[in-house]
Amino acid sequence: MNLLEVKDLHTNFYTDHGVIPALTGVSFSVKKGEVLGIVGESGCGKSVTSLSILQLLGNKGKINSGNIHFKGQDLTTFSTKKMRKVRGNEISMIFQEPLTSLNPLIRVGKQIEETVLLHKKELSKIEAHNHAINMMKMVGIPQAEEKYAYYPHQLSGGMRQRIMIAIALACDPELLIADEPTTALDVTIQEQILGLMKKITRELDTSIILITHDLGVVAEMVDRVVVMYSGQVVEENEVGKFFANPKHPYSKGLIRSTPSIDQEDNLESIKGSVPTPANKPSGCPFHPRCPFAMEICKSQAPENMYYGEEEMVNCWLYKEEVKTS
Amino acid sequence: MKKFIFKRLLELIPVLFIITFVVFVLVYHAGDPVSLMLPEDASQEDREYMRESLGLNDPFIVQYANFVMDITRGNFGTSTRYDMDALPLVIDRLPATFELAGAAMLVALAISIPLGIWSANRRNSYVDLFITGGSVLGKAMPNFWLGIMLILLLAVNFQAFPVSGRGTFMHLVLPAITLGTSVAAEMTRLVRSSMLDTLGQDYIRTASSKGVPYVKVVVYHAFRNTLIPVITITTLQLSILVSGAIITESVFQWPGLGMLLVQAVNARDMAVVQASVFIIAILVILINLITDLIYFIIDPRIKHS
Amino acid sequence: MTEAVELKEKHRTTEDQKVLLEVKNLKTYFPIKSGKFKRTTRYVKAVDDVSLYVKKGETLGIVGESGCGKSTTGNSIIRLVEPTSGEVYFNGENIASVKPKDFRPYKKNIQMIFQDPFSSLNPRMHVFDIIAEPLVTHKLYKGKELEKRVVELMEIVGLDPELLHRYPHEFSGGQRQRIGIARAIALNPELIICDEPVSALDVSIQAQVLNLLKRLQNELDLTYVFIAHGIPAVKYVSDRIAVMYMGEIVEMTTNEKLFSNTLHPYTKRLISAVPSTDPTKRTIGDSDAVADELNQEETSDQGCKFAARCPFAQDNCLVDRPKLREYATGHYVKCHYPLKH
Amino acid sequence: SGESGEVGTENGTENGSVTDGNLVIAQSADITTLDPQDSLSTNGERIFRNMYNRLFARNQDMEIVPEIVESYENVDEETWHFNLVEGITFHNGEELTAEDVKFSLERVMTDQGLKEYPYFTQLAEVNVLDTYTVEIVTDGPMPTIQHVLAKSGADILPKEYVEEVGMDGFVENPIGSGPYQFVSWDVDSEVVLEKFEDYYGEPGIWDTVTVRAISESSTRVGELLTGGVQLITDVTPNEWDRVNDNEGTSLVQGETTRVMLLMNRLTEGFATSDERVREAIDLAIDQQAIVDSVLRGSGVPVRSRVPEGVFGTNPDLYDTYVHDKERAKELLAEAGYEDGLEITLTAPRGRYPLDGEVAELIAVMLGEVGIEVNLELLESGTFIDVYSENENEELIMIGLADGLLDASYSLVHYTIDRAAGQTDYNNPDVDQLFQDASRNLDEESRLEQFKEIQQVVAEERPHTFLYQDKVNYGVSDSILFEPRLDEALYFDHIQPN
Amino acid sequence: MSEATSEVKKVKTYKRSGNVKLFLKLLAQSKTGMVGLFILISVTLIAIFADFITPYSPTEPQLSDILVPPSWQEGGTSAYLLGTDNLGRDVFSRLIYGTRVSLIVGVLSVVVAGFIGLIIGVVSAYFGKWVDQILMRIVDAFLSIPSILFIMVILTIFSPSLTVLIIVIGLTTWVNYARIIRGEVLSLKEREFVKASQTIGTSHLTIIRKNLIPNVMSTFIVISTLSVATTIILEASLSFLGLGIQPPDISWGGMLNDGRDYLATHWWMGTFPGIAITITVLGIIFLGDWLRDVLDPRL
Ligand SMILES: Nc1ncnc2c1ncn2[C@@H]1O[C@H](COP(=O)(O)OP(=O)(O)OP(=O)(O)O)[C@@H](O)[C@H]1O
Ligand SMILES: Nc1ncnc2c1ncn2[C@@H]1O[C@H](COP(=O)(O)OP(=O)(O)OP(=O)(O)O)[C@@H](O)[C@H]1O
Ligand SMILES: [Mg+2]
Ligand SMILES: [Mg+2]
Repeated sequence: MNLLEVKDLHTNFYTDHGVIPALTGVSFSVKKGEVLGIVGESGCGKSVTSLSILQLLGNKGKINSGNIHFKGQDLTTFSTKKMRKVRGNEISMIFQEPLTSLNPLIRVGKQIEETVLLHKKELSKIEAHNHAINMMKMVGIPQAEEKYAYYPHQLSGGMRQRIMIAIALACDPELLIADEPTTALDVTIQEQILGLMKKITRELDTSIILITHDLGVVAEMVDRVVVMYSGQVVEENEVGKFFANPKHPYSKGLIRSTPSIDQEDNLESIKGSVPTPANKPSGCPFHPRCPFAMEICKSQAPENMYYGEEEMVNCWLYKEEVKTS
Repeated sequence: MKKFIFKRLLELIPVLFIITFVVFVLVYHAGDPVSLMLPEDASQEDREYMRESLGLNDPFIVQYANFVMDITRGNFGTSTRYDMDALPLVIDRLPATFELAGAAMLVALAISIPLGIWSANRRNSYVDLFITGGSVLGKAMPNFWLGIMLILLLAVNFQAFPVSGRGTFMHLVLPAITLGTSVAAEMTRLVRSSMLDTLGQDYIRTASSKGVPYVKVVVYHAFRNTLIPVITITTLQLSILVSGAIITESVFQWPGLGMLLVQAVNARDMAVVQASVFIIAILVILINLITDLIYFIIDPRIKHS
Repeated sequence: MTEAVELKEKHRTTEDQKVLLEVKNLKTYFPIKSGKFKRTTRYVKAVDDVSLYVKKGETLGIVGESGCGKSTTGNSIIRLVEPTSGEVYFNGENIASVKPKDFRPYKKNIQMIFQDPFSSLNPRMHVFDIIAEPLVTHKLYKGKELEKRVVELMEIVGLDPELLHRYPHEFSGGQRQRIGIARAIALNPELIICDEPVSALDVSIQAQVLNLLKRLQNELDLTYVFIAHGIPAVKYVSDRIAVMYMGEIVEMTTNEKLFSNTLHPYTKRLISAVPSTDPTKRTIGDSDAVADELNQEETSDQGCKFAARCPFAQDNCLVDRPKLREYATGHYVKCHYPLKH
Repeated sequence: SGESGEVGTENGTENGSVTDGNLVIAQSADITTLDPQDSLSTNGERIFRNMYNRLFARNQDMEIVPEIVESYENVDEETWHFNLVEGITFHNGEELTAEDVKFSLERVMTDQGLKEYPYFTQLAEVNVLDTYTVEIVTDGPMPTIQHVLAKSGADILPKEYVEEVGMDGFVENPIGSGPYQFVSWDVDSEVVLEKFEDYYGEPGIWDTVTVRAISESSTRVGELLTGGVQLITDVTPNEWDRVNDNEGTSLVQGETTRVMLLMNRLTEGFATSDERVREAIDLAIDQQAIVDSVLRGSGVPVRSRVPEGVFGTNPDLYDTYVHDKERAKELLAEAGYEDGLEITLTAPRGRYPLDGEVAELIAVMLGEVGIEVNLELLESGTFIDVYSENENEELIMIGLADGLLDASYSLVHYTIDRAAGQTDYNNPDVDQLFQDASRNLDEESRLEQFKEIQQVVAEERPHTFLYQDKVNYGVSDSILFEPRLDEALYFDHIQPN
Repeated sequence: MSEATSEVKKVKTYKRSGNVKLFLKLLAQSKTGMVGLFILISVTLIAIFADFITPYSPTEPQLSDILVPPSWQEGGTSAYLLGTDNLGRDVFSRLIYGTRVSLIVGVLSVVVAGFIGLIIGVVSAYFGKWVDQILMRIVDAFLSIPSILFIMVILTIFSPSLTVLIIVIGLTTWVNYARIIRGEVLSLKEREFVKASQTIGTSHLTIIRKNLIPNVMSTFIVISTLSVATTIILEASLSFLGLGIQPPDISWGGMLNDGRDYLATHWWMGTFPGIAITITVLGIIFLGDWLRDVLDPRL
């Protein structure tokens, strides 16, 4: 059974400048123990997707339709109180900016401990304290006892991100959502953080949604890839197949425009840039940038087309192909 | 920390020097207390004699040099109005002013912090509109107007409080409300915007993602962070507090520094004006210093840098 | 320590390419002022004895982790910050010793492209004014001609000249970076220092800008110093690459040699940390990499700065500071024990 | 300061009928010193009158009566002998003797720094004849000697005590011989006095008297209405109804020696140097209308600076005014200003009751006869600068009081020396009359001389007189209070009701 | 080339609306902003056309009509809508003329203060080092003396005419601008576009003029707007101390102060100017707050 199943999620933001449809039909699922990668460029809705799952959209954002089934239960029907029990406990999250994501005025150890105390009610204060220190050790922070009393600004970026991971994993969540956990870090640190995540989640059998715009990270880390563009999922596939044979023109473009060390030939770029939700093109949102755009793309949005168990593409090019397969 | 305080105190010297100069230039040109000391009928000779005996006929530089020298000895000159040393006169008034300012600050904090937080958390609701509107109103209302109204209504009509003077707790209520309101008005807006700012921070999202209940997010995670900018701006509110105190004290006949100053200015009692301005300036600076020390306490980022 | 490094290659390979820029023993220290009353207690050695050269028409890439001094190097060359010591020869002239106010003419020949397309354009100026600024400052064009030149520049970088009178916020990140590039090439400079010109851009846009830079280099005969922390991008555009670590250049050589014949352990570490885009060649999480960020803090004043993190460090690495030396032709390295292949 | 702290609800509903032997008075400004010889203010006088004794005093009708003088003798034109009442003690228990009188008078005669000094310059010598007899020798005949000796400058200070603690020490903790002794003074706030049990005469009727300073007029009234104080001074006309309509308080109006007037510049070059213009100005102003409207009757139109009750007054010029707009216009035309005239009127604002408003009215009234007025309304301090530096132009409005209650005090303004630079009034006859009067010990002829001066002045108009100011007290029904012309307060004349 | 143009087209359709239109659109979205602008425009119009609106001379006393209550109250007449004051002058007419002076004082003294503060703030931050040190010590000194104190002392030297008041308020309140502008410029100066100008060789003056000042303008406008409100209140407070605009000039503060002795007995004298001040200040603050939102450079 899938641990998490997101179906046709629509999320809007109601701002002073009008309604912003940030997500327009997002569906995917995460299996137990699996690492799911969500890729896409800035503004395509990756973060909103993750925040929607935890319902942390603030008072302006709202899930308009769709369901989020977690272990069979629909999170969108949960009360605030019930949702609080899920957050940090069963589903937890790591954010991109480790500096700003930690409260600057609270000792890092305390911030870990807070989660523990919240969700593991059976633990005493001292036990929670020890648990926090253990978590710090587990994420590879040396002299954890001493560092417990540090404030975030006293730690380096990598260390802070480790603290974030410790907070996220403190209550053995079943699902960890990591929203660009390494974008702000140097490659060498990134390597360690990703390695750490891989190791720990493997040990704990935690599923991960890894959000990134770095295809390299995807290739390194994930089992399955979901590609988002302009608030929707345009392709979903197993990671090997995805890199070997990307279907959607956007996916192809992404891969070809990503420089890599093994790069021999010239980079190809996708023309234009990502549209904002407020001025999303008609039909397929990618059509103005698509080298294969057809007439139909301009007027009619394609449906999700499944050509395998969990292989999906959202593109008119594959209409025939999918039908015949 | 000690070093820090020392440095700040050192920094005071040029500032105080500038202050003495500015104050002195003003006072030097402020004209002559003599005619205010003598009745309308006094003859020119009487005036001239008085002027000479007060040393008002010396050239500017001599007067300034004397002034600075005297100040370093803690001597601000003699009040022409009271014929007493100016400094003790000013210092005697400090307790009353501190009492009023402190009470007003408490009133202001008691009003502004809860209201500011409340309206930030109900952004764009009617509550927010009401509180914001109220704070603007509080700001727009001249201080003396409110004071007189409070006297008319609560002291004269309902006789719930004494009209004026200082003494019991009841005496303090109306002046503190009057002065506190104007400060609270501004501070409510500040707390609100600072709170809004804080609530938009990533770590608030982190706290929520951990499952922390909203109230605790606000109280435990957001509040202290909200305070930091509020403290800065609160010290900038000092000048509102001081000018408010000047007016409020006059309305309520509160025997504090503000009233002394108004009377001194009216009587051209420049020694007292100088001493008051100087003492107020030092107090303002000291309070700023204390604020910085508060940062040390509540903001670890400063402590470790 | 400041002993001059002889960049011998320059003398050997000048047949067709002359050296446009040569930096010798450049040091830029920032005083750390503590408290408010400012006494300088320590220095951040942002650039600590850097020597490099760039030949006309080539691209020198500078890579390194965040904070290693890449930007400061670039800024020191163009005198945005005043270098503490060292020489910078541009076309054979030492421009580091020119008085700040006499430096202006050189600014025509060296330009800069900045990282953040959002903050590098004055939000209160039209595109026209932004691109025209260098031309007006150096009084090169006026009136109609100025407009013609600006339009021309916009076309060169692929912007619709119709957008002349728009404000920066009306553009996307990629377009803004094009505006920045147009401004940089306006004076026909010989050298452009690109400080992470694509780091802030979306992947799909990055490629656009990288390709544009490459095209302009060909068309306008430009020389680039290309600063970036993303190794793939540097590799894509550079002819030669310098690797920086904590204010120093630890390795410098041609593009292929750096990857095929890596000499410095740090370079190796850096390259291996780059995730590959091939899911079949996963490396992350397989090895227990040293906790870099810990040891990084424990650098002493003595010895090799990388020693604490270096898996191959020997005893003397902790004591003797290595010098940059030419290990093989045109391949410079700052290591006592370069990797064997 | 506890007494004043009573909350209105306990005390105020009955409007202070329970005074418990404690009297609270509020005046509009505080005293500035406790040294009676260094103060010329009415506010100070209200305290000193009760703390100290003088050789002479004025009774309720402003007649000069001996205070601590048993008997006195005018030995010759320049020599006076005074026998003191025996058994007077200072608040510290020491006896008041001729030595103290000599000490006090010599101090004020010789110390130029004292504000009262100018009044005592004509005293030449003070000699102690015996413990209770003092001789005063004046410099030439001095008709005003008793007036002077009834001023606060003549308050008797304890010689020994002052010498012991010094003047600074004395001012901090002053000691007199009056019916009330000093308890405390909070600057700008209040002075507290208490009954002096060993007073030589009738003991005081109040246990304590607190004199508060409340500058804000509505606050002062508020205190009265709520019973916080029993007597307030300087009630502005707009507050009268509040005071009168309130149950338990009422308004009491008293006269003052202060006359509001316009000083004319007779200096060459100013339009007001023309007598016809000055007359036109006087005729243009409707003094009665001013008094009736803005002042709501709180004043008396006069044509002299010496009001009734002051020695030397000319009754013909009291409670009278001239007003004739047509004649004023004619005069202006005669003077050559048929096309209008522009003059500057300098006036204070906030120095005297409703001064600004009165000035505005005058400007309008002058405007009606064709004199365009540049009204220069100045804050008190600035105003007095302009006044004392003689920087004003044609007209300056000012209120002048009589500290001596003797016309010589006021009429000196019309002497040539005194007028120089100010009004530049120059009438040798007036000058001579004044000089004669100031050496004249014969009251009757002296009075005539004063009357004559005033008559001339009323016609030649170096000053254009407006009205004699009145002072308005708010009085609680719990006390009986009668105002005095000199605005002083004798606490013992304020009776519990 | 082609790829770029398509990118461009989209941008074009996206933010086509010009600045003015956008401004109006944003204004329409904010109720308080609208209200604020409306109030401010009305008040300004009243100030400009005072001569045409007032039924009576605002300064001429009318002794026969002293302290007439407002028209709807017992004893009031329709001739005097808001009643008359203690000299029989029409409160309504005075209120309208008072608008003029209050606005002039508010606006012009802010102009003076803003000008000084802007220059000092920019120069101090841009040149840094000793220039900054000196200027900031001066700012500290001024900051530690509350401006009302300053003004009180200065006004004992110069009697408070309109011009004097404007200059004095301006000279004592500039610090606030200097401080805020300096902070803004300090961060602005680290922005890359300033560095870009420096690499081009642009002169300091041009950098200040083109890069710094335009970018602090929005902050500047916001503080200025709010300062107008503060100044109007300040003038009222000064009037209370007898240091405001002097008659025969009419300001709301002056009227309010004249009316304060009459609050208990003839409420209309002081209440209407009080209301006028409150409404105007309210409007200005609304507008200022809205400008703060709109002019935020992040937009
Ligand atoms: N609080 C919000 N209010 C209004 N719009 C929002 C808000 N949060 C997100 N959006 C909009 O939703 C869209 C998707 O944003 P999202 O943050 O999910 O992008 P992302 O894919 O995570 O991009 P990035 O890589 O930059 O993090 C964006 O265009 C953004 O404008
Ligand atoms: N103006 C300055 N004052 C003080 N220290 C500075 C200054 N500029 C840079 N530094 C310090 O110098 C070091 C090198 O900075 P620099 O910006 O050159 O690094 P970088 O390699 O460009 O990093 P990044 O990849 O983050 O841009 C850093 O430690 C930085 O903190
Ligand atoms: Mg995101
Ligand atoms: Mg950099």
